[in-house]
Amino acid sequence: MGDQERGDLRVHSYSAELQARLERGEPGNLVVRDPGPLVKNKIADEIFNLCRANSLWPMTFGLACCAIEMMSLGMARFDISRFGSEVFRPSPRQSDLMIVAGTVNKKMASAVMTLYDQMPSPKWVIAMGNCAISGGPFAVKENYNVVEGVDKLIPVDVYVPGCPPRPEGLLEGILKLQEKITGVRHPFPQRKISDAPSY
Amino acid sequence: MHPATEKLVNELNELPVAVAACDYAQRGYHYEVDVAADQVRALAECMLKHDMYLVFVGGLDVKPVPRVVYQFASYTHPGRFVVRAAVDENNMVPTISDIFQGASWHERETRDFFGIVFADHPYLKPLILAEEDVDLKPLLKTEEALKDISEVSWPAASDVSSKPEAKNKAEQG
Amino acid sequence: MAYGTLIEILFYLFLIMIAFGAWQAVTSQVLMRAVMGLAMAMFGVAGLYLYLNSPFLALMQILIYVGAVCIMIVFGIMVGYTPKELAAYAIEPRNTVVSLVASLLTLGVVYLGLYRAQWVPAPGAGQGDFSLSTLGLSLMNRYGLAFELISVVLLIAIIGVVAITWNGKRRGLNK
Amino acid sequence: MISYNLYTYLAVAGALLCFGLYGLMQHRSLIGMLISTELILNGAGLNFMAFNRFLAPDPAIGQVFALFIMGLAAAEAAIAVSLIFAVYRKYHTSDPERVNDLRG
Amino acid sequence: MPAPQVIDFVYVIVVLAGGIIAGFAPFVISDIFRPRTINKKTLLTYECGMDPYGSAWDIRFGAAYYLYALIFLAFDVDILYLFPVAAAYNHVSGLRGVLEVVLFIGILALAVIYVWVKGVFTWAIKREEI
Amino acid sequence: MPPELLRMIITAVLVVAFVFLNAMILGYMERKISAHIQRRPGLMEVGPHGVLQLIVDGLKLIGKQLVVPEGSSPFLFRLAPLLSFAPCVLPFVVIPFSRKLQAVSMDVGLIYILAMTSINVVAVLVAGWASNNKYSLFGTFRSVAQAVSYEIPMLLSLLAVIMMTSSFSLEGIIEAQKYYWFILIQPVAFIIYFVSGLAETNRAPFDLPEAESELTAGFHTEYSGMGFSFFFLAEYANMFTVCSIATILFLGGWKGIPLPFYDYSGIIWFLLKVYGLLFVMIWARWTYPRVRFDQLMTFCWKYLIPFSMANLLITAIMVKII
Amino acid sequence: METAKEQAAQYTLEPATDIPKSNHYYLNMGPQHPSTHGVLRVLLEMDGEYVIKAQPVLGYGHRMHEKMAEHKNWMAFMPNTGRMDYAAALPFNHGYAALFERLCNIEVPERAEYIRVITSELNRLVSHHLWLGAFLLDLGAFTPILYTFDDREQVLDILEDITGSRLTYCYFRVGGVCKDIDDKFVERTRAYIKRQRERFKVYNELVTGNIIFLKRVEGVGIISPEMARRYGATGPVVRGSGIAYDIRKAEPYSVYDRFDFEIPTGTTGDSLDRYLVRLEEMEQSLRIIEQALEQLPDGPYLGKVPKKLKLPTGDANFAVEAARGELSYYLVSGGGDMPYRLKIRVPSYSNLSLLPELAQGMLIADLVAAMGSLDLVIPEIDR
Amino acid sequence: MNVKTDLRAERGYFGELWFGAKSLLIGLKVTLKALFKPIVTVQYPREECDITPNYRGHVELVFNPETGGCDCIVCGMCARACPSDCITVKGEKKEGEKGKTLTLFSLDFTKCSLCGSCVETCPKSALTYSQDYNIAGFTREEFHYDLIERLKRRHQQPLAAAAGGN
Ligand code: SF4
Ligand code: SF4
Ligand code: SF4
Repeated sequence: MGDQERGDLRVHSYSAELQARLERGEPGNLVVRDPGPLVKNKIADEIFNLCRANSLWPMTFGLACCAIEMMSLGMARFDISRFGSEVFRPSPRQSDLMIVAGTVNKKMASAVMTLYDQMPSPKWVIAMGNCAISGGPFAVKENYNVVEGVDKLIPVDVYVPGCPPRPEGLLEGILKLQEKITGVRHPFPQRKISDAPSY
Repeated sequence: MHPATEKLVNELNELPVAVAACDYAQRGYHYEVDVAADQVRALAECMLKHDMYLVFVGGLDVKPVPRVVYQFASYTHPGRFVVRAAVDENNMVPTISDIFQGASWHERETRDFFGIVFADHPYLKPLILAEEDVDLKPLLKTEEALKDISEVSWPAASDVSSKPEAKNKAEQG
Repeated sequence: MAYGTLIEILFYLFLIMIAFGAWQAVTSQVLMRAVMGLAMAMFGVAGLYLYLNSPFLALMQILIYVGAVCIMIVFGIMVGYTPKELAAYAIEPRNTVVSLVASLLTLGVVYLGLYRAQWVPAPGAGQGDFSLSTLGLSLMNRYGLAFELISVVLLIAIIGVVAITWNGKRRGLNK
Repeated sequence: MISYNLYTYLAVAGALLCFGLYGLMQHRSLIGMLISTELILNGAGLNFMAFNRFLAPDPAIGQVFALFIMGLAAAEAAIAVSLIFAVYRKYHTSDPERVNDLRG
Repeated sequence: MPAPQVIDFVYVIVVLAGGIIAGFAPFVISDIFRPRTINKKTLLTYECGMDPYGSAWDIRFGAAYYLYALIFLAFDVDILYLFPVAAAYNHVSGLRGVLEVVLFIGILALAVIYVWVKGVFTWAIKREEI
Repeated sequence: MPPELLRMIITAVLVVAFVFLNAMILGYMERKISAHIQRRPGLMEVGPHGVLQLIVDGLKLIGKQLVVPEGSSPFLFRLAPLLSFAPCVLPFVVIPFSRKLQAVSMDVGLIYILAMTSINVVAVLVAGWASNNKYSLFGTFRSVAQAVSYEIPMLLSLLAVIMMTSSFSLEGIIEAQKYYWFILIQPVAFIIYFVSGLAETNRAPFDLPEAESELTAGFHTEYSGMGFSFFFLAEYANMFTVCSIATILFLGGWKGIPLPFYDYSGIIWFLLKVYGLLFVMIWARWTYPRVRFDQLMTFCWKYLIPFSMANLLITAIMVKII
Repeated sequence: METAKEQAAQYTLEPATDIPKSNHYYLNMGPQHPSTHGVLRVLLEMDGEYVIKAQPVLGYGHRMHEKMAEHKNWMAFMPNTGRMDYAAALPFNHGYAALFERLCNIEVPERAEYIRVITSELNRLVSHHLWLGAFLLDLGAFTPILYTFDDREQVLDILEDITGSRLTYCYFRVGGVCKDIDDKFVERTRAYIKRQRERFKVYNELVTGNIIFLKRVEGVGIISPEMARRYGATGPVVRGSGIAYDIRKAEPYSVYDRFDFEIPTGTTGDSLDRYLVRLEEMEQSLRIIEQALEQLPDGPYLGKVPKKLKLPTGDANFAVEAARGELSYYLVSGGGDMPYRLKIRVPSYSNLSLLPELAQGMLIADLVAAMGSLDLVIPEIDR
Repeated sequence: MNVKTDLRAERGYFGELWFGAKSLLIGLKVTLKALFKPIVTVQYPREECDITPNYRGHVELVFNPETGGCDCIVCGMCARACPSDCITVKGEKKEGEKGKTLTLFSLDFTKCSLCGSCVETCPKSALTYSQDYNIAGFTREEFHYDLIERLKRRHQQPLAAAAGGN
């Protein structure tokens, strides 16, 4: 940060490096250094993973239309809080999950990467909506601005297609992510609808 | 015709611009105005004086020279003006962002998309595109797709130009 | 008594806190550290007040110094200095020697005085009631005037603060 | 029993005084000086309390004085900080030496 | 002989030690098991996804905050003097106690009135300044 | 090892355990109550009705990377959460949970609690300053200015009660409420105290230091993992402290309908009252918008302080008249 | 006009050259910020809590809609219209479909027009619900957004039933709509209207009368009518400033001239006025829907449209009242079936452009409130 | 029409206090009432809310029970109508049949904008929307559907077919 002088502040720009990466079309190697945890212990890992899977705090990060459906998921009808994920943290430092909900364009791309970088690991990414998956309706021939898939920028764990996906779709995505983290699908026994608690 | 609009049209006729009344049902606006680049400011001031607001400023890439399209309307009475200004030889049009401050962003955007320069704009930096893309000009047409201005206007029959010379001037500009 | 020792150890702890804190406060170039040092020293002094039979004073010390004065000073740092400016405050060596000598001299004089003097406790010293209500009573009776006076002093302080800091119409946007 | 000895406290108070003096001379910034002054005042308060505890019969005197010293210290800090603020606003620096330069 | 109330405070110290240990232990555990991936910009301070302009330490805030804090400082000390008085209030003779407290609070109130009248409490939108 | 020392250590363990437990209960309460206010079930899936959620969250935070941003002051940055958490366990030492459930009985118990809670401000200050983040610094400034301003009405309203009891000892104050709760004769003081308590603990509608819509996350914007969770633990512990002072001073502490094991069963009443107040705090948080900073200050200086002063004066006079 | 020019220059922030005054600093608000509703970035020059200058930086949601319009069959652009303003997609659909109807002289069956009005107004309600919740979220109240979303879901259920999607509708077609409404729809809508009227009471109790809310919005972000005109603001923003300008009345399109509804206006043009105007607008929308349901004629829902629509050369404009103000599509056609140029004038664009002037000297909290009251949808602005 | 303005009244020092306190209490009342109202949540994996039959999931071929296949005549209209080019249709001429037979119908759902053009333009109404509203996967290729394959699968599993088609 120190090398940034006041004199040449740029209002908005994306870096040449990003441009190169976009042209290569690969998620660039963002990891600078990863010494791994001091102690690697399988049991501890399992316990932590179980906890992580059940306490995914998403970052408030809406980009376009899909963000509204992401908000809907937090609202009373769908209520993501049942899985302990209602704690939408505005700061990447405190969030575990980045839901890329909407279109990422070139200008936004560097911010997406910065935010992803700023999240402390372990961290996960859900690409929500067709735009985030592949550019969606904007992945056309004359496209000059939309990044065709956020997985070109950052590693994506779960894809939720739709334009926009229904909130259930995103919820399914979160369950899938839990599955990915713990290796088991939704570790708590599924109740039948009939014995769901009646309020 | 609303009296306020009438007054405005009269005043516009004083300027060297071409005002043509149009069929609202077909076009969705009431007047079409052709103007040369150097008259844009006078026109805008006239609009400001007559309580019009700026709907938008946009570009239009046509042969022989690109046009800048302005649209004005009024809060109080029906009267929508579409103004087409041809850029001058330097691809420039004077800014009206000091008259209608809302024009500032529209002009910057037009600069982004078409590369049309608005003279005297205080801050003509890219608005929508990033700074690297300053030369992208995405909405410029390719050579094949570029059409002549007459190919994208209504057939001349509906034009009731009040001042032929002004029209010519606008064409040349 | 078993915690006699413990209490003694604690006393040393307080002494160390004072020493370390005060040392930090006067030598640290990072003013933020200096304030932290001050806070630490204040804690230590508060601890000593405890040993001097006055828990009230100890708590006041924390409330006033840690809870108010130190915070105030941090605010002062934030308004007055930026790290870049702070970096400019290099302590010149000559200066250090001089002040070290001067303060050590003072220390010597003070200690000399301390050990020369014969402190005779007045009869009944240290036996009195150190409770809060005694303090309050004397504050109201014997030192009533001082009590009112201190409030006037503080009133003047407030007025002074406002008069110095507050420039009437301009607010926040001072250019 | 070092904790029950008048001299301990007097020594600590004296040390605080010296620390304060040293700091006053060392610190080039108004804030640093303020910090040092607080140390000195604290030493004084401690002295009062110690004398009171070990020498004086009336247990209130020392506390009252220590309290007053605290009050005065607080008032002084308030005024000093507001002065710093005022100086800063006027000269856009709080460095006493640079203030001098700017004035000259 | 240490004063009896010191024993109470030994409790406090022990609990404080407990608190520090309890505060430290999770950090230690966390240090052992946490991942330590450093991405390119992980260490950059957060500013809404942008590279920050300059350092936060260059910020100087307007007078408002300091003023509140400064006024508080004097005020707080004032009120703390009331503590022993309140504790002794029952034992003091009626008229004198009332008089002194009323006077004291009256002076305190003067400060509030002064500050109020000065207009410190009104934060206006500063349009006309520009 | 002397038994007294053992007792001390047991006290320490119990207090710390209670602080953690309290944070868990409050966190669960907050999330459940807010959910039901908003007509959704809230935590459901982790454990029956989500009761294990807070444990899971805590463990997750332990397993989370700690980021110390560059350009920050690393030592102070790490110190701040500790500085915030460690002192907040201290008030629990003197709180009389019941007649016999009090670790230490102090003459100056109330002042002690006030002094200990005032340290929290330093922690916030250090946290915000060390992060070198503009939002943090912003939050810090607000937090400190707010905390110090609201301390004045808080102290003044407490003084009104002290004038009546002439005692700073918490048991003494509870004893003085043998026949009636002080809330009945000091309702104004209670309201002022409660409102200032909300502000002191940065609870909505006074949660400006963490105002999400303005400052993202306020002074703990840069804190991840454990650092962040300790600020939360401290916040919840402080909430408990504030409410327990309110309970002791205005609601008769552990006094209630006598139950068997009188000396110990008071804790039931005490906790009921405290958590009742905490419920109100949570309830208010999920009802109101956030006030603006200058309004917050103005409210304090124009309403709370004059009213608490008047209240104190009236109390002072009434105590002597009656 | 010199002063105006100086003013205009002042409202633009140029950090590239401008070294801030010693106690000013720059702060990024956005693109990832809870109160910028997506990807607006506002670059602030601050002095303490005060905003000296605010410069919105756009383009973080730019999706090339105008470019795509030129390279696609005119019909293929329809889904894009719903994605520009996803909060109220149907008015955008409406404008686009009606533009071609105007250009090619296509008759729209009456029933279709009524369906369009009903669904558009429902969509307006959806949008205002979203705004209401988000606005209060900006002000720090969390619960109202859940209530409004709950009500919003009711409308969405109704709309989803006929359009098939919840948000980015692509429901209108040139010449009508793509699916007829049925009795169930009418019934549900009626039930919803009843329910919504009751919910207004809750909003008023919880929000409108709340002293904290009032203090936060009263006198904050005052937009004078003159200022609104200079920037070309439309919609609730100008109506809050006391100008009764509504395209539905000023240039009645579709069948809006057959309904009896009012244009709510404010008096001072502050955030409170804009809030009240929008609340009242919701009520008026309910009225329109009620009347439309009453008058709903029978008939086809999709008119006769030639399979291959040939556009005449020339230009046309169609303005509709979207949820945020005047939306106009200005189409230049060079014949064929692809638009030569489509300029989309989105309301929030102009509404946001007055932010730099509005924000001067504000507290940052007020800025958040004022921005919330403008009701911004960023991808709409960026297009 | 002017919106009501009684909220702006000048209330004075005590009036403000009274008004404010009242309004705050009213606010508390509203939320307290809500606290005791039933919840409105559909607890998704456990319960499922009824998706309208008109829901637009991704595009799906219609199963024709008479032919046991689909009605597609490989005219390519849908592929042409699609604004995002997500449909690829291929067919081949088979002996003894008039028209072409469908050999490939692939849909890149990740580009689809659910506009409905394909469904509406299909002359044989061979396309419809599925009801899959809750899909998620680990790769983006999972959403490049081979619709013929899906049709076959659905056909083989009548239960799933009943859920998928309508
Ligand atoms: S996938 Fe569709 S709904 Fe989601 S952001 Fe992209 S266009 Fe909008
Ligand atoms: S719905 Fe639209 S975008 Fe999707 S496949 Fe069909 S035509 Fe293409
Ligand atoms: S339009 Fe219908 S019939 Fe033609 S290829 Fe597509 S699915 Fe087959």
